[in-house]
Amino acid sequence: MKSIELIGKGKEMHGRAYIEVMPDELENAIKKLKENGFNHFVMLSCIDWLEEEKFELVYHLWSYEVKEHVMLSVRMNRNNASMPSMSHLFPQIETYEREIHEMYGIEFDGNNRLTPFLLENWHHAPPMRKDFDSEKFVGKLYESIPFIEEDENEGI
Amino acid sequence: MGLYIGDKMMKYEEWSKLAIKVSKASLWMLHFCTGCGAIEMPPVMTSRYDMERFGIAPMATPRQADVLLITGYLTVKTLRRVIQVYEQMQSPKYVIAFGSCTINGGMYWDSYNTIKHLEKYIPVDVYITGCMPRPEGIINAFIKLMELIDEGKARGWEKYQKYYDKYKENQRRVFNFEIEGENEEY
Amino acid sequence: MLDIIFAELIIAAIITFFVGKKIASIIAGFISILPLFALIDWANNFGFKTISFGIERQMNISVAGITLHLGITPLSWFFALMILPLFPLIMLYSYSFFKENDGFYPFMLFAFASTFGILLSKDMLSLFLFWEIMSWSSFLLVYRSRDKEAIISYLIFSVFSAFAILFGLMILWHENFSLLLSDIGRINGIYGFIAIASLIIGFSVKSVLMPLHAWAPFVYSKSDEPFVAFLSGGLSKLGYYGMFLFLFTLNGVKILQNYTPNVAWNYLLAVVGSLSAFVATMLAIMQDDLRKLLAYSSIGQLGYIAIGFGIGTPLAITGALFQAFNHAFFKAVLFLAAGAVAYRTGKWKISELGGLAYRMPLTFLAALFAIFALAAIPITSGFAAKWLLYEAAIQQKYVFIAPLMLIAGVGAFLYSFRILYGVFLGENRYPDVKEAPKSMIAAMFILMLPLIIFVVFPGYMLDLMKPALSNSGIESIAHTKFAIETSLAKYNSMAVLITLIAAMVPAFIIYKARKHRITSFEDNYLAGEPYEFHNPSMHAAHNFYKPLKGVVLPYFEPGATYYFEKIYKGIGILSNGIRRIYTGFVQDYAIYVVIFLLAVMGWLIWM
Amino acid sequence: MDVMGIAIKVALLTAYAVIGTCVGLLFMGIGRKIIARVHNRVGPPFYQNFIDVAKLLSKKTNISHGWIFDLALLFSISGILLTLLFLPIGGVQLLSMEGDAFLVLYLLAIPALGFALGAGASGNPNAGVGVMRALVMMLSYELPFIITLIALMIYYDTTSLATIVRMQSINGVKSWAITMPPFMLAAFAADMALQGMLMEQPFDIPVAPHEIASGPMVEFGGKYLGSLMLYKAIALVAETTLFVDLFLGGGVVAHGNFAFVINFIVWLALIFLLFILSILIAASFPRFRIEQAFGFYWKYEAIIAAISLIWVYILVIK
Amino acid sequence: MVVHPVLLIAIPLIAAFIIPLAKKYGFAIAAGAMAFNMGYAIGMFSYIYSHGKIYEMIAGFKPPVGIFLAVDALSAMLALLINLFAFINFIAIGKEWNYKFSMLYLLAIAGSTGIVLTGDIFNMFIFFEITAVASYALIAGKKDEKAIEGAIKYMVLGSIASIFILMGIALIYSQLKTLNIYDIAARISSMDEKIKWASFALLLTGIGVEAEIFPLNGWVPAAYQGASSGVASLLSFGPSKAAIYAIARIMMVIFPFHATYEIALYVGVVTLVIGELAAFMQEDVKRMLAYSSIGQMGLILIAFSLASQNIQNALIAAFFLIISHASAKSSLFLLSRSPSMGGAACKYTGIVGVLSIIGMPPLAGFWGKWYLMLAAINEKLWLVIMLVFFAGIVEAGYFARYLHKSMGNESKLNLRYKVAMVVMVSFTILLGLLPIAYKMASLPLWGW
Repeated sequence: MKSIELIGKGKEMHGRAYIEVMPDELENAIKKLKENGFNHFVMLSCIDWLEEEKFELVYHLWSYEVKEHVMLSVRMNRNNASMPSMSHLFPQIETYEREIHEMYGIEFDGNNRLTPFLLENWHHAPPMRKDFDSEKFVGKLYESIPFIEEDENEGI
Repeated sequence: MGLYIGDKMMKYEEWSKLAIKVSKASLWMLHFCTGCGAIEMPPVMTSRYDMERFGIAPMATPRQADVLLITGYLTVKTLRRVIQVYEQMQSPKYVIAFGSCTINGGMYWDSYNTIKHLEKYIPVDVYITGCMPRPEGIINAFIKLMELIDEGKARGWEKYQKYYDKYKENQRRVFNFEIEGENEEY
Repeated sequence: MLDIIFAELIIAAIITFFVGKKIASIIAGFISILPLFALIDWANNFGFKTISFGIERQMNISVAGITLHLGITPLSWFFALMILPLFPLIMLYSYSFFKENDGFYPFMLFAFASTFGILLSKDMLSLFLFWEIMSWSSFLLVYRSRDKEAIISYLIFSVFSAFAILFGLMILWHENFSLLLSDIGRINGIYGFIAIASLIIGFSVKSVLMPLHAWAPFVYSKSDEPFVAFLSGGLSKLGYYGMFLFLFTLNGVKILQNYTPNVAWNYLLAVVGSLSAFVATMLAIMQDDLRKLLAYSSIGQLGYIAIGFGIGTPLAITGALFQAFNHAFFKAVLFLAAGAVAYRTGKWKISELGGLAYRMPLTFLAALFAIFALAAIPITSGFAAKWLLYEAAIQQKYVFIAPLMLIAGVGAFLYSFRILYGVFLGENRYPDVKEAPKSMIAAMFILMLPLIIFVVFPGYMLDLMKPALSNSGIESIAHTKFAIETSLAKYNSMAVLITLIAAMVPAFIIYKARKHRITSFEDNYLAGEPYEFHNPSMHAAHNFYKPLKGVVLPYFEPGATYYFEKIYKGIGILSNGIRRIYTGFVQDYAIYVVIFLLAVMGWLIWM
Repeated sequence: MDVMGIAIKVALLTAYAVIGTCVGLLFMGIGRKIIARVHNRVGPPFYQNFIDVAKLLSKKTNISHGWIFDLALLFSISGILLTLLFLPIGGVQLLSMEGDAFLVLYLLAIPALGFALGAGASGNPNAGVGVMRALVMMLSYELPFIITLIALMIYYDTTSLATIVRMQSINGVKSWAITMPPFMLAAFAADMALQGMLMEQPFDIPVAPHEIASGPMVEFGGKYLGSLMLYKAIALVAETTLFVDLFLGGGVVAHGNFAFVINFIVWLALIFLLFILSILIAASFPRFRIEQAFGFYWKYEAIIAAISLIWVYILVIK
Repeated sequence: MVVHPVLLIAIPLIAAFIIPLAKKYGFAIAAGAMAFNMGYAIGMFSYIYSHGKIYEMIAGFKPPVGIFLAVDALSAMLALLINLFAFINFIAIGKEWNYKFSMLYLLAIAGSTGIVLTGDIFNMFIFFEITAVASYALIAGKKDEKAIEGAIKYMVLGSIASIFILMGIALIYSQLKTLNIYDIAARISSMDEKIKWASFALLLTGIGVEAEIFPLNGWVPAAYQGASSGVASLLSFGPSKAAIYAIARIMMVIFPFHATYEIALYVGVVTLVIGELAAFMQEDVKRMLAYSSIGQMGLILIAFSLASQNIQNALIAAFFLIISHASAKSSLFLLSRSPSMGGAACKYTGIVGVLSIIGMPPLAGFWGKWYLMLAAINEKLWLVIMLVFFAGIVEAGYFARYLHKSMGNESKLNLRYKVAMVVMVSFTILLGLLPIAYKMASLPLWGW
């Protein structure tokens, strides 16, 4: 596949190229791909590998010329996770980074708009992390709010 | 929040019989279509089920509407809008909530940002069970609401006025994701 | 007495050069009341019983061979009634409007004195003299605006108007060998035709008829509001005064008809007027600058008067005079209200204003009432005037003019609402603004009084203009106090008023039957979103008539202004070409000299 | 003054005001029913609009946005009643001798202006947009309507509606304006204008519930909305009556002692037919955009109207 | 009292010759001479006002031989105007320069006054030379490139003009053996037809160069632009007015024929239109005023040329136009020294000047145009009237632009300038307003 040839590593996976890169290689890889026809940035996704203490960021790109989907995978440490922002390469990455920052708490250096995005008034841990106990949270928040019972004696 | 200024308390009985009769025969609804129930509304309105024969008509703004339809799950963010809309409606006003999501969260029972019991935040007059309810169910709910109005039991708006502070407290808590006695991070 | 009034006006003008703003406005205000006493006195001559102050009707000022014949005529009395009262009130308004006295008051007084002079003049020289004084004094007031387009266009058009009038007067003088206006009747033929046409063209500059209106949007939108109120309310009527004088009192229509019996020239005037009304209304709808909107509205409303003169039947002329009277007051009030708004907020763009109705309720009321009159809501005098004009057009079966007039009337609703919504209603942008100063409010409300008087009694107005009409040989139309009757229909304003009040009863019952409560402005339905205004382009009054703009504006885009700019630029190109003659090389100049010599010599010797 | 005469006049006017309101509400209900049948639905009962108005007027809370907002309520009902009473209805002149067609044209603006003031005072941007659309619509449909009006006026050489009706009723149906070829064109243009006046589809751009949340009415609820419904009901009667007066002889077919009963029924039937026509058009067409509506009226309708005007003008000049 | 008009010429000349001997007191001597001249001109004017025309022969010779001065009401008024304005202008600007300037200034004034007063065409030529030479030097006095350029252009054209004037005089003298204009006028019919016309053409061309008529005015824009504002002011009220008067005098006394009037009318109209149009797009203020001056000279020439039929109205028109133009344009030239019209004095000077030139009542310019119209309409010169109106509108265009452009708060003028400006411009107001103007206007100006 073209992208694997370009980067020099990676493997084919379900008809797509899956390339694992180191965080410091990422920028050059994207740049190279962009220059060689992979000019559609599809999306940026994130996976929380709790057991491995890692976050995996996957940059999906698409080439209209060779009709090829490439996934650039970067792994980083789960503690104080941070990545350089790629929004100077594709402006739309900024929005994905905002979302991932909000949901996973990953810092993106160089992105100045990491403000609250989808959640309003959220001041707890990033909710999409696997160690965020959603069930416990629901129990503590939603279940603890009381029903409003009518006082039968008083009447309305 | 807090744009709402409570109405003067009014006794249900003060309201005349005629007013009750006309009010139940002309229920104008505002469909707040955020959930999957929205897709059930077109059949209800169009020729197959034709809710207009009961005098029910869709309205575009809460000022004109009598019934607020909550057509499915509500996130906390949406709830804020729903409450604002509910408070802009003019009494007497009713709420019909669709589906299990509004009853206990339904399939979103463990979601961190979907509210579980709509009743805790605004008074609901009629719930429709199901996921999602069929048009027949919706019409049934309206007829039930009419009955309740006739019997003087659809008093959600009065309850909201009466327990306004409590509702506000609940709303405040959920908007701020405020957990009692804890500030720990999850 | 009359010369004393003039002298006092001039002396006051000179004094106001040197005193402070407040004293100047007081002096100007009080001095300018004097002519009103004269008006009251003269009313005795026209069949109204009033107090007499012993002010003479005629006066000749003779200075070393040149005599200025001054005197009151029924026509000038009627026009004075609508123009002169504006002045003291505008002075009252300006008491708090200006920060300092920087040359407004003296020229305003000059303009006022010359207006009085124009109305009183009975010979061509004094008419032209006063006209020119009015021109330059108003130019100096425009000059205060410091706006390039306003200054240049006003001076050019003023001079054009003056020369056109001078041309006409010169021909009349040459044909009659008399400067007295009353001697004009003898003129006929091509000279009479050219003279009358030239006079009408000259006057139509001041009365902002459509092709010659190009100066008005600039001037109206950039000058001081009190002056613009006077310009639009008062000075524009002088143009129509001149037209009436020459067309009807001095038989200009007959002169035109005698030369070309088959062509109805007055129909042309009516067409011009109706196009003026229509096009200006359409342009007014598109404006975002409040003053430009009012400027185009003025052009449109003044067009109706031209229509009336153009149709020329007694009905139409009555309507035109009625409209002139109304326009003087309601447009003055509107400009003053706009000034008051700008005084408090400092903004002119409608899209930057909003929600002032509750902050400045009295200003709003004044503007609302003026807008009712402007939009010709029935029972206001504005409706009576326009009704007469419509009737006149239908009576004469003018099928081209009538639809344009009526659709312009509908268009007036659009821009009136633009003012109401954009400035006074809508979102509340200025929560800290206070009501306008008391003197401004007082001026606006007193200016509204005449309009209120004629609200349900249009008949009184017709009585007032009766002497002017009968003096020009025009019969006045049948009317009672509150009903006007024409050959086509009848309009009874009292019936409308009573029915309106009666119909208000059920409305009022519904209103009172159930209680309501007033909520805060922010409690507004926006699909649940809280009401926030940060982005001005989100304001509904921004680009208000945008859909219409796209459809209509392309047809009006190359307007008169465009062509005048073309002419201006054309003269510029000509000028640049001519400057090429001056090559800068003295050799060329020497050749010119020799060529000139040979040419002159050749001409003289061989011719 | 004749006290008895005045009393009779007042009673007559009151009666016609009440009749106008009831007929309007009834027609609106029937209209909803007809639209429902066109949609293959059952539809509400024909008296549904009475219920709606009663419900709205009996609402417990009513939200106002200040005294300018209240003007909408006061002016809409009173203005439209005023208009109605200045029209000859079924040959009964009412107040139509005290005014004429121009007056009616301008009287129609009073409720609209009051309504617009109230909508503007609510401060809702949707209301502003809605009023803008309503005003642009007014500018659009007035042009063909005015031209047809002028054609009638110069033909009958009067501007008084009462006179136009009287002249059309001389020979019964045969002397109605619509029987003449030029006025057929004019009537077509005027009927399209009527569609716009009634704000029925395809010209319901001002209220457009799905775009701008019912436009000017967005902040109106309770008694305010109720009064607007009443206004709309009366306006329906007034506007169709205006058309009937202009083209259909005011519905006058009979002369004589009890003719007014026949005329009244004919009038009712005619305005009902007009309304049905308008409802059927509304049920079959989707909504125009505002520019399209403007273009439709100012290009095609205005040309049709102008042709009829020129035709009439030639007839009259001869 | 016996009035000697020759003193008006002699005193400044003598003073001019004294100044190099007393360099230190140059300004004082010149100012004194001019003050005397001004006073004497007023006296002479009032004498003529009550007694009528004066003829004076110098050195005891009778005409046609000696220096001969013929002073009528119009020439007395022009002499008064020139000397009055010269004094005011000199007070304002004289101190800025050294004694040479004073000397040249005096020469120019003496020459201009001489042109106005003389009744002898050869003397007229001499005075022209004096004026012209003094003017070249005055223009060049600023010593920058533009000044020198203007002076040289003026000099070249002026020299050609001198030759033409001299040739014209020679032609006349060869035929009639006399130089006195009245003698010539009496015997003009005995001249050979062709030589008569040739001499007129030569004189018109020669004097026309000084009088700024088209197309002889190539020097005007450069000279006015180059000269300092005081000198430009001097040029606009001194030599040019004297020259246009000289044309009028030659035309009306010596050659009062239909053809000459016609030529003057055409030349005037062309000058007016070309001058105003050329000014229309001009950005440089002084150049614009110079072109405007050309236009105004055309207007004055039109006024004179209308004198054949309506001598009364035409001369009143010319009188008012000259007054208006002299006072307004000289003060505007003084004002042009300041970049913008700051302060009340500058602002109103500019406005009044502009309004007077455009012809707004009650300023002098208005009466000029009014009487011009009255004169023109009697002969049904519709095209001329139209063109005058057109020129007026063009004038309004560029003056409005000028007024807008020079709006501002900056004023670099000192008090003397301001006083001079205000006094000069107030003449156009006073003459427009005061009854004496109408009185004067109602008297016969020519000859009586």
